[in-house]
Amino acid sequence: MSDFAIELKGIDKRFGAVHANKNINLQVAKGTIHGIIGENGAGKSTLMSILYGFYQADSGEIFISGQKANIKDSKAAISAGIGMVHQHFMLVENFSVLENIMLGAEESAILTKGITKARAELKRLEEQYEMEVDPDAIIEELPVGVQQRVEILKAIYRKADILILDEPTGVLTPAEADHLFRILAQLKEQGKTVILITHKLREIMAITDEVSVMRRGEMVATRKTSETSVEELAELMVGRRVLLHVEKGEAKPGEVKLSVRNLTVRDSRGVTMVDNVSFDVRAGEIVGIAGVAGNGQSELLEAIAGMRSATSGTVTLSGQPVDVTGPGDPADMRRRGLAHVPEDRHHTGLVLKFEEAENAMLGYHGDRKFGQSFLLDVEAVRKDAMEKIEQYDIRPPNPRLKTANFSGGNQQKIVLAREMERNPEVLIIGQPTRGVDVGAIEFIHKRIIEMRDQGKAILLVSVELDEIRSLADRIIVMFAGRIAGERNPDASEGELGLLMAGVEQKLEAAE
Amino acid sequence: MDTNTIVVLLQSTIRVSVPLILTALAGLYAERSGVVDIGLEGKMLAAAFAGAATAAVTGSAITGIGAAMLVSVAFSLVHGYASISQRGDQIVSGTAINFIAAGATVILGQAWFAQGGRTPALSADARLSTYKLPGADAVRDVPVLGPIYSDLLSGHYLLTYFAFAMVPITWWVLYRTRFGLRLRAVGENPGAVDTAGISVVRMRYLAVICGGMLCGLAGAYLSMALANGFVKNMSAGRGFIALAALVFANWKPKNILITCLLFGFLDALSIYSQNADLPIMSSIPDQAIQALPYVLTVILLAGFIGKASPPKASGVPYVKER
Amino acid sequence: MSTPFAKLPGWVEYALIPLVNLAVAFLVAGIVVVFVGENPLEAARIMVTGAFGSGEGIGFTLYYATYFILTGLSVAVAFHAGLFNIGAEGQAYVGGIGVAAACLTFDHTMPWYLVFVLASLGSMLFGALWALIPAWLQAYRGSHIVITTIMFNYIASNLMLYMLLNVFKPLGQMAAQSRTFEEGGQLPKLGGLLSIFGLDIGGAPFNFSFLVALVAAFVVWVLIWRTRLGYEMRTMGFQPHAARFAGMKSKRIVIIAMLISGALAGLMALNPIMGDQYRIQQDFVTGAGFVGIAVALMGRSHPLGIVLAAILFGMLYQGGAELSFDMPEITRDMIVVIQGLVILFAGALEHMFRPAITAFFARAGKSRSEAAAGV
Amino acid sequence: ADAKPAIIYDLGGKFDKSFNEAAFHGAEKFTKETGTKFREFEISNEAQREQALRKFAKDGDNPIVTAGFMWTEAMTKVAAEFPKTNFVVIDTVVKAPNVKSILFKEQEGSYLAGVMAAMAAKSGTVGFVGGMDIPLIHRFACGYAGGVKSVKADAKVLQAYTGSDPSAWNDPVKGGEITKSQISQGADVVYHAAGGTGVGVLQAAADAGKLGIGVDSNQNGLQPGKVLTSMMKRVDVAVYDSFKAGKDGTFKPGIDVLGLKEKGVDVAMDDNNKKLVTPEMEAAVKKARADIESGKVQVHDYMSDEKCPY
Ligand SMILES: Nc1ncnc2c1ncn2[C@@H]1O[C@H](COP(=O)(O)OP(=O)(O)OP(=O)(O)O)[C@@H](O)[C@H]1O
Ligand SMILES: Nc1ncnc2c1ncn2[C@@H]1O[C@H](COP(=O)(O)OP(=O)(O)OP(=O)(O)O)[C@@H](O)[C@H]1O
Ligand SMILES: [Mg+2]
Ligand SMILES: [Mg+2]
Repeated sequence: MSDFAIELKGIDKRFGAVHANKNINLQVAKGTIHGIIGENGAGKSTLMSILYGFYQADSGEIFISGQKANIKDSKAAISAGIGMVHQHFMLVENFSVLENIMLGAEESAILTKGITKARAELKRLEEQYEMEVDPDAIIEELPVGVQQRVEILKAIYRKADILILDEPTGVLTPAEADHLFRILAQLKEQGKTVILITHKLREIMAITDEVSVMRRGEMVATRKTSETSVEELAELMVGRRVLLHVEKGEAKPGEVKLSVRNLTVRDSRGVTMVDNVSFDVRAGEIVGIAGVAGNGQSELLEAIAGMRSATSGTVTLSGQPVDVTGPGDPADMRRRGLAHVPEDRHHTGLVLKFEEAENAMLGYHGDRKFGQSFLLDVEAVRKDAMEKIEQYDIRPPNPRLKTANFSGGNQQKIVLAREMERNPEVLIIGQPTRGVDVGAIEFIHKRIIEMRDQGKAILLVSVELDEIRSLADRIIVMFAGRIAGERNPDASEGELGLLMAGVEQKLEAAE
Repeated sequence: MDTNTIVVLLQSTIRVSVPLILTALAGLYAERSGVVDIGLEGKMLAAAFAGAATAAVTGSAITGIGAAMLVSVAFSLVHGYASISQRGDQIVSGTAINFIAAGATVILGQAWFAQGGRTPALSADARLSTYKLPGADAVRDVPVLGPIYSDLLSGHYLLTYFAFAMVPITWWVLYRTRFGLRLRAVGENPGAVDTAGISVVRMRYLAVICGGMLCGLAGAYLSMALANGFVKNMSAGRGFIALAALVFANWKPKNILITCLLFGFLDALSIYSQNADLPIMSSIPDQAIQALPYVLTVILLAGFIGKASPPKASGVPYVKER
Repeated sequence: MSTPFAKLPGWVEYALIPLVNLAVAFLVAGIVVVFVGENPLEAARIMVTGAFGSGEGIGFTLYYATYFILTGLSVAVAFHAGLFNIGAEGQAYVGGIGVAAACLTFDHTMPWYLVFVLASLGSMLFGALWALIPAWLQAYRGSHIVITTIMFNYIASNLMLYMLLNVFKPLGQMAAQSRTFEEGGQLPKLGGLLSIFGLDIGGAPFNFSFLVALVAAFVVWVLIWRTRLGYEMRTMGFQPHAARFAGMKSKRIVIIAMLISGALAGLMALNPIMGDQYRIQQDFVTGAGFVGIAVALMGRSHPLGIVLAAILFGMLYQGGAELSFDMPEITRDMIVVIQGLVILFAGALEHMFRPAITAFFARAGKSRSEAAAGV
Repeated sequence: ADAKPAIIYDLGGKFDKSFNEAAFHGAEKFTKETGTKFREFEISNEAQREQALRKFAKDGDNPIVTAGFMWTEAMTKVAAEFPKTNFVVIDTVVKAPNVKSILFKEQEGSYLAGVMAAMAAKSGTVGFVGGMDIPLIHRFACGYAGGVKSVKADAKVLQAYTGSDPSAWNDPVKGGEITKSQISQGADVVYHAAGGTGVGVLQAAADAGKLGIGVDSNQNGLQPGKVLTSMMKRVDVAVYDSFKAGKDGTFKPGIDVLGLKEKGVDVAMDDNNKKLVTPEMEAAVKKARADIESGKVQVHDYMSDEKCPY
């Protein structure tokens, strides 16, 4: 028997012209947590997907527990004891939790028997790992954090000995992430092997035994976690030193630019998502909204941006009242000087099939500079896009390239460039750096601070507590649609975490 | 309208809704797996031809049904190959099948039987026969329930009973079996199915084959039960109506039954009212009466059902590596 | 490994691959031709010369192409906005009312070019109207447009039969059609255009509406890629949520896109009614609305592609007719089969040969670069 | 002379179970008897009418026969372009020195069918199934109604049409449903003028133990013993005669109106329906025929005023 749960030898994979994995060798010791880090597009997901049988390597060998394995599809991987939680969840959204868990592991041709068994087994697993989920809940109605739990349960349910998690904490709150890490530790105790892909070096330091670094399709190094440092890893990842702290001066808040009063938003099912929320954002300050994903932040941003109608409440923009209870008009909000960086660039902020230049004017396509009549001046559009590309160092610098062909970080820069360069009075930003690599994060953070210093009012929503703490001048914590509290950025992580978990609120209510 | 009229209308409703039910269910299997099928019309037509041609030659209804299903499945496999294996456009593939079936049935029919694309009239053995429910004659005179049992429920083709039985069976397959679970999943998120260790391609092929078989039965029913032989283009748009019924039913088996019966009833009603010289009806142009089912469908679409929510992945080829 | 992501030279992508696909379609059709006992090569020759070998042939080919350009554009415009308009057939049919009304009213008092303007506007108006209800239902009631447009096709055929019998048909006439228009209701033939190339149009009904179709193609190109409206339509088509984000009024766009789509389909009525028959007849659309779907898809919803695909289908219609003149065994049903095969191989199975062709070019590219390195 | 006869079918196609098919049979018979081959073409859209006529005329085919009332304009135009070619047009009138027009009095044959239907129908109700709701088909329906009412003034004639698009001529299933519906409303005999749809009409009538009446050609054999008669419209004879005249050089332009007297229309009597035709029925038909031929009874032509007085 080998000491290695997994050994990859000479894995090579091309996607057409893209060489995603170049002759990769990797050894993962049994019963350890092995981290994999790398910039966007380094090939981490591809490598793991090959291990999981989702993609086929062009060449190379896979050994599992010392045995050469022929993993021709995910079925083979599952029976070899591998489970994977994908970066983009592989769940059937209109299925119940139970159905998702059972899919592919149904036991028999008729479901009835399997359902009873799965329900019992699920309950056992939930108790063992303290992962509560309602087995009959429909996936699309669950917050992402819970969806991820389902993914993990799915893998464990299939008796995975080796669990791969691809950027699992991107969608989690610190508390949820902690919980996840406790589960991982527990799995490790049971002798299972975990491979963890993440962009967050602190997580690597906190939980892994070993860490491998990928860069541009190559495996550049593997280190024992105890023998390396955040700085070394960061350098290995990008090949240069990066700033992990945002330099910023004192905020000089001016007049109130955005004022929200008693805002209440219900979703299509009638569930109250934002509950009587009031706050102000002043010129020259960044107000951060922290909170576990799904506590109403998204709905709050959308209501302010005019994309969703509020049930009641008022919003005042630069002193002018806005009708937020009507059908909503994002175009009108833009005209009034509000810019919006939406949380989800793939579905909302960008049209992936458009050329870059076309996305660079999305929402502002009515501007006179893009054409005087109903006709668009394509030259002007491209020229404008090119200017933004240069300012934001968007790569590759080609305004005619399909947006889908830019990496996630560059796509995000396209959105930011568009919204920031309009020089808005008020900027609302959702998840500015989700899934973006370290280099790009640094750039984006700098730009946000610059905007503040130019006297813009900025409302920032992020599930990254670190990000909020380093950028915001004031932090509002949301829980269950309400404002759970407001703190200064120097509040401790623990204190904010309690607020995000709704603990404070319960205490207050008890008083 | 007296009971008799109502029974007559409902009988007609049952007869004409059978091919719609079978075809809409065929579409259900395919679309629930993520494969849009606008080739239903062509498959039904090809099956009607194959069934009648085989039955005419062999004199056996069972062989005819077998041939109808075989041909329809063959077309399904072409559609599957184009849209599953080759990831082609599913609408285009379906359109192609409709064209090919419309042309090929006539050419082959002419080549084999030299009756202008028609098949010879089927003998009694080669046709599907009707089946009387036990005791149908005995209870006919019982008021109300008697006619309902012996005239409405009894005396249909076995295929009719089968079509109606297929609705709960399909429901059961879809929601109570492993195959159904996977089928629904693959139409919603093929990635989830793939990573669960199930072959997306295999599931989709199975689904289109199921659809092909049902469509084959629908075709056989047209040419071997309702008519006694094949006439060119005899499907006469029923595949499209079935498709409408499928959407109208929001891809749900129970709704398909209701929708197809409704469409069938409107059809029966329009026929009935043309004949019956009802005082108001006679002043309405025939064309308005003919258009009634379609108009009503539109009105229903407008008023009662909200957004149709098709399977999320339907129409989208599963591509892992672009 | 799949390689379609690799870049191929433009001429391979846009010329070679479609041609290979077409060739295979004809190859399979050839097998069917052998099956009925004719020589496929001879059949192919007759077909191509029938369609392009004479002025008259070209005239007919382009006459049919006119139908398909307009219905193809109609389908494509809706498609860009994310709408599948299966109703071009019915919209074109109802569009005929506009043409007929203009011609019947003014044909003896106005010259053709004035009547033409009214007829065009009329056809677009009626086509658009017929698209309006499904559009409105989609936008405001969420009714699935594929289904409503299918229904509207059936309703249109009933409506039109009623109109033909009770409004347009002169008393005592057998056929369900209007009277023949006077000179003012007749578009000029484009024989002159072909005679520039020394071709004689003969009796082909190739007429002014072909130019209308070409202009429409250009206008659609401008609309889709050079106007704000087109930009908004494409945003809607690709990502409705992004359109909402960008402040676009989706209901308005659905309605406008469908109105334009219906208007283009309606405009098609010019070709048979004012360009050829000089009267409105039953079922003059003859399936062009459905062929338009195939044309739009084959033409990648791009006007240029649509024009080319429409000419291809025009060739099938005209060449096919010539074929059945000369080879009686090859009936019009055979032509339907051949069309089906073309749609299948050039449309649905378009990717079938791509990997092989890509691999070929990859290998060729490599050996060339190796050869270069060797030097 | 070397006759090169040609025939062009209408949109319904050569095998439409109606006049096109009858025309084809006439041409076939001609070839069988004379050994002279003929050319043929099925148009698939309006633009092909002129195209086909011109093509055949240019190729020297003579005479050229077309079937269907839609040929008027194309024939008028092309006949003028080819004055040396002889044309025959069936079911419509084109006045030109080289065109012969052949019309049928479908109402007269239908009248006889109506007489028989009324006598066979014990219930006093009969049915009529038309393909598309167009004037020509009403001519059949109206003559039929006239015949029925002449026997039983209070008889009920149910009328229905299949549809409005071309599939109306090829929908035996719907034909069958209409027939069943009429039978359920009391019809004992159902007459169809619906092309391929009629196959379903005759079958549904037979299945229900009732009687059908065929149209255009002799359809008595489709459901032997269950088809009361067929209203024959001798398009086949017209085509045969035209081809023959072309071959013999006896072509004469002008208008032929073929009614009962000219044997252009008739009701079919053969072994298949022998048992169904009672002596009284036979006598009634004979009398009606005599009355019509003598002009004593004028069967109303729906096309004359688009009204049916019966
Ligand atoms: N399905 C695919 N088809 C084609 N190319 C792909 C595909 N998936 C990934 N690639 C290519 O492979 C490269 C590696 O992608 P991969 O997703 O493995 O990166 P990653 O390291 O996981 O990045 P991230 O941190 O953003 O998740 C990408 O840059 C891309 O070019
Ligand atoms: N399926 C694919 N096919 C082709 N190219 C792809 C594919 N997926 C990604 N790419 C390419 O990979 C590069 C990076 O993509 P990738 O998905 O790894 O970005 P990312 O940073 O992980 O984005 P995100 O954070 O949004 O997941 C892009 O240049 C893109 O062209
Ligand atoms: Mg990624
Ligand atoms: Mg990744």
